[in-house]
Amino acid sequence: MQTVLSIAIDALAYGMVLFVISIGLSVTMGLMRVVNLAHGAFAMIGGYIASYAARDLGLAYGFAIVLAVFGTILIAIPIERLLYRRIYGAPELTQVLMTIGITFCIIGIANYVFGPTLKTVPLPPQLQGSVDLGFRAIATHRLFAILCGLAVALALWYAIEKTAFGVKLRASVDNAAMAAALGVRTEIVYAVSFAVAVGLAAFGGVVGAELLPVEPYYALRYMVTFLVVVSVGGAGSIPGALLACLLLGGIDTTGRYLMPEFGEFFFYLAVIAIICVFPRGLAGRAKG
Amino acid sequence: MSMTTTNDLIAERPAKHRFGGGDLIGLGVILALAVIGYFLFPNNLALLTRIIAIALLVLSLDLVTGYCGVATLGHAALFGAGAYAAGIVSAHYGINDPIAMLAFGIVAGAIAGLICGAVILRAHGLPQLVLSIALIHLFHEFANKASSWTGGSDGLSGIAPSALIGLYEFDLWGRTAYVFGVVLLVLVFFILRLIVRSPFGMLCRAIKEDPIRIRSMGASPKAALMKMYIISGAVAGVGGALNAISTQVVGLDSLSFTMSAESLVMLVLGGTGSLFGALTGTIVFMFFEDVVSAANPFHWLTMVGALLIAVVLFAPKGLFGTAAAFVARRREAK
Amino acid sequence: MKRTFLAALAALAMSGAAYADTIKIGVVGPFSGPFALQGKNFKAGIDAYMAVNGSKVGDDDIEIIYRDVPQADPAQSKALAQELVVKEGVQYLAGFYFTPDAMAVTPLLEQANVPLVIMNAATSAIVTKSPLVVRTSFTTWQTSTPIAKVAKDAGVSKVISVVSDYGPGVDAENAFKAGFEAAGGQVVEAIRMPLATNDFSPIMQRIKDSGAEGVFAFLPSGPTTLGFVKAYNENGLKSGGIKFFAPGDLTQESDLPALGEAALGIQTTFHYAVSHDSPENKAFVEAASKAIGNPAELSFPSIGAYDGMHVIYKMIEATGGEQDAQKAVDAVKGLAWTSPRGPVSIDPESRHITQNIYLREVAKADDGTYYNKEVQTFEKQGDPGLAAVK
Amino acid sequence: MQPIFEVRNLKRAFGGLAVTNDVSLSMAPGDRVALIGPNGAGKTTFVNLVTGNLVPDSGDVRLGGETVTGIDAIGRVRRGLVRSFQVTRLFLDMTPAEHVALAVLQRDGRSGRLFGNFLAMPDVMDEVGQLLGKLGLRDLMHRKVSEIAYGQQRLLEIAVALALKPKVLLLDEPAAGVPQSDTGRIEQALADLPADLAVLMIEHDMDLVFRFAKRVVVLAAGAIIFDGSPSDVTQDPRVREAYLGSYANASHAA
Repeated sequence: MQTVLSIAIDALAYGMVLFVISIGLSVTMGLMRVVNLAHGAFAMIGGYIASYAARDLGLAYGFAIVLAVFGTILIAIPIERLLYRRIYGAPELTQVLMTIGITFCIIGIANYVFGPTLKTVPLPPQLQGSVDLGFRAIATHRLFAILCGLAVALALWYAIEKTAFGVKLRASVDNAAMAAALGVRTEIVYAVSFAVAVGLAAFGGVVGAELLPVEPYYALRYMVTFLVVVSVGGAGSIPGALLACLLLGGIDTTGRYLMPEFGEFFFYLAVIAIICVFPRGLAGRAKG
Repeated sequence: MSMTTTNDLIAERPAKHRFGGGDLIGLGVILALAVIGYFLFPNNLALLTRIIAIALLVLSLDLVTGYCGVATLGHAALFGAGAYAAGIVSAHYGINDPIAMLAFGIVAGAIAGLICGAVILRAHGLPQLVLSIALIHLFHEFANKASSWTGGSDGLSGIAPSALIGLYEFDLWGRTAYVFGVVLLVLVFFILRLIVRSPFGMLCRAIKEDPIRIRSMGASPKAALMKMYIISGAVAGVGGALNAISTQVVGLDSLSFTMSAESLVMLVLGGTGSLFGALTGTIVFMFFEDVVSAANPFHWLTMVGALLIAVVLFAPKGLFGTAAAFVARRREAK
Repeated sequence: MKRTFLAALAALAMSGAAYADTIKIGVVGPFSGPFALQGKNFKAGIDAYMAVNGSKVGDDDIEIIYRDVPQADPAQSKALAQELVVKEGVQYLAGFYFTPDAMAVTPLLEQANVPLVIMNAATSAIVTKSPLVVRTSFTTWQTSTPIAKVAKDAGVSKVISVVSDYGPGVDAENAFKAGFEAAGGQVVEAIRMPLATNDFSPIMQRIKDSGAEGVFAFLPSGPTTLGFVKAYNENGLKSGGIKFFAPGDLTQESDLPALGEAALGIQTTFHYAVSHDSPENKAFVEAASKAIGNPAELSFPSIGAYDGMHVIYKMIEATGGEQDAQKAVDAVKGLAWTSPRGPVSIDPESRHITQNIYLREVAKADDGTYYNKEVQTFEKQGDPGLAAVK
Repeated sequence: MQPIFEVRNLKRAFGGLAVTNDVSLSMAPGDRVALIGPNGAGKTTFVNLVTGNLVPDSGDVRLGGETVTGIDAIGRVRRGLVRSFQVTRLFLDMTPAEHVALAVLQRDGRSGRLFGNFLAMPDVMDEVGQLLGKLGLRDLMHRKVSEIAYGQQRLLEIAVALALKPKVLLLDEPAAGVPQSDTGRIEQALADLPADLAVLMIEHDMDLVFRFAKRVVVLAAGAIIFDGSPSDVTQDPRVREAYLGSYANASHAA
């Protein structure tokens, strides 16, 4: 029983970290219909900024997060205007080519500027150490990541379902021409969504840095994981992504506990099984 | 009446359909490039051979992605299956005849194609992409696990192909491997040109556009796609076997996500849905990579990234696709 | 026609040796991509050697030509090696971070008349693939065997082995098991985990459940070691008194700033620590730090490269700049010298480097940085892996 | 005469709502039947049940005396039950010749052939030429479909269906969306359909129905409320009530 609980806690913590990092990708892929393979690169930029701010400048953790989010968005704005705008609505493979190209460039630049070593974001004393749950200990920053995940999920759900912007966004996604005719400035909606997605990536990059340390190859190393999580959840669905992260986190954690030597088999067979049962993802919408 | 009709129709055929014309030009271009390559880079034949092996993989990918519209980031599974099969029969069973190794590679590639097709064709779009990613990881992990057969991450060594048709040893200069590769590429290219123009090729193009319409014509899209996947596997198997024969070591990289993704990048770079596009993309990408990575082994990735971005901005249909469209426009304007 | 063409090419390749006074060395390694750091260390070691010993041997200028293989890719490695030999006319091949890449090159050596000096690739069997291979780095067997004795001496008799599931990981597991069981210990469980593991908590849970008193771990140096070591701390294994043993890949110097406090006290055995206290090493670290730019990036592949260059220089001296691979290799068999890592020699039989293996402990220096502090020396260690493979 | 096509007591409900409710219909070779009904009458569901894209809750579909209820859509096409689409579904990147050739080859079981080009197959080209010639598409046969007019695309739909040599042809609003100037060609094509072919046309345009059909079937609320001659249909009180009264006027106005 203790073991089961313990695995469940690990699964929850891992799943939530995945969620925080991947959810931005779900927004770009599901709502903006861009296969954004550069998502990991933005998460990495966020990580680098936070690491620089907290380690080299000695700024507070919270401040470093804010700086990372806005810094990454600032960097992403010209990229969106110059490059992404050209691929909205383009065939998927063209989007893949463009965003892989962007990722290569960012990796090369990161390697040049920051060097190939691992970078960490020093945690504030409050988040260091472990919390005793009675039956086991868990790292404090993991609890923090769980809370961040829940907060992000709630905030996004609220923004998309309950605000005027969410209405415009959903309208633009369903029918851009119609939304434009109704006076929605779709390019602004897209730009804002993109900024939100990038900001979420950066946020995830910082919060997840304890698990996925920042280094130049980060941008590609974890891309597959993000892509898998988002698609299994059903691109564009917040609850779907959350469910997928928890489910896959659970499968991964359980597999790695029970038979680590077949961990990869476990995970990817599960992915295949889920997609065969839910060909559009767990919360896939009929359209897509 | 009927005879004259037929003759009229054949006379009316547009130029691009004239039998053999395009094929001959295509084969001529490949052979010319092969000869130029041989004399221009006599010291670099291993690179050229590697380009040929990868070109076969990209051609194979074009069959399912370009002609049938299947999105896959796991196509190296077919290539790697061919490479490992050719390598294993040589390293473990002493079957060293290159032609026999090639045959094993083709069969293994086709079987891998059958398996991948059966899984990947169960979904569409993004989930399909993810299925292919899951598959390539399973293949990779399987090869890693079966290390007594595959050598695992240390690579499968001990592959010793004997002289080609008993006459030509595989030498340091890589000339035999290169000529072998060119012959294979020409053969495969010729066969694929026939296939993409055949009734079956036409059926696949139609499926890519509208699988539901094809069903209402009494054809099963799934069966056709499976068939194409097997053909594609055989082609990738040729590439894999060539790779195993010329390198004499097979590594896990030949079954990797990285190689799958790179082959897709090359295909899109050249232009999907055209065999020439696949070839163009492979040659341009690999040469570019070779040149920039030799010029600056530390920071060349940025240059490759810039190339990809530039292609999307200035040649959105891929290098060959955009060039072909440009020529077509010019011709129409005349 | 064919014959003359071949002869002409051969002459072209040879001419580099006979008449020109520039001797080229082709170095293949991961200079970009996920292992760029290791490639950078190759270059730093080579640059450092040439900075200290000059870029001339006798009258001959030495030129290094780098080629990049970002991830294990034998086909690319072979193509590049062939290009280096045939087109660039290199007399020596060196570098090679990954085993399959080195394996792919060995069939070329004899025909090309080129020795291969391996500066990293750590699978024992490579040296058996060609008599022209010399290795100046280490093998996983070599660095993982002594830690077994360390564990036993520390009073631990039940150990769980946890390794990444790939060639070197399996080597480490076998090496440790052989050593530990020979010393009278018991490996209660051997876990192999996928290379692409991000979250190690479930593994830590397994370690706890196994009832072992210590854990032996092997992961390739880089991002995953960070997660592993942190998980070891955060899941209460460290505080629970489960001792941590590993070969030095886990605590390579360039990862230590990131590992930080979490790594304190971890014991590893390895062939080289940047902190090694000797005049040779001081000179090396100074030169290599300058070459790499950021001293914090310095790590073990640099020493393999540095000593590899030493071997190549000796080979060039012995052959007088002529291209004669066998003579060159013969000249360094039994060669002994004092490397920055300590006294080393090339075993004439296996052509692998015999060296001291050090037990080190991660410690905090006065200036707040972390380093591997050498606490014990196992002298003149050969490669037990070769015997085990045979 | 033995019916070539029969539907017996076909039923299908969606969430308790009977969209096709106990429909029976029988057609003999050479029949020209028009199926009409107001929007929401269940025509689309009926077509999908007949073609095999939907599975009925109960009832049978029979083709040439054989029950095909358990056979999928592809199998039914191969047995001679062919449909055209209301909105053209053609392959925009391909030529009319390729469309028809594909259908011909598919019918003959040759569409899986890996070698040879249909352009070099005289028998295929003969048939392609004749079919396209009959429909006035000969001159366009090597143009891309995306470059030809909509009316011509509708004709091509009919050509593709005919190339499959059906026994029963379901035409789903063959003239929908075609400009007035082109409807003549389509009507001509319909009049020229093979005499032994059983044709079921789903149509809104009553003019076309009256000119084409020898028999009219009216579907309303999932059930057949009329099955008889065109001259009687306007007189039938149930039809008038359910449908025709308001609709005929609208149709004429358009």
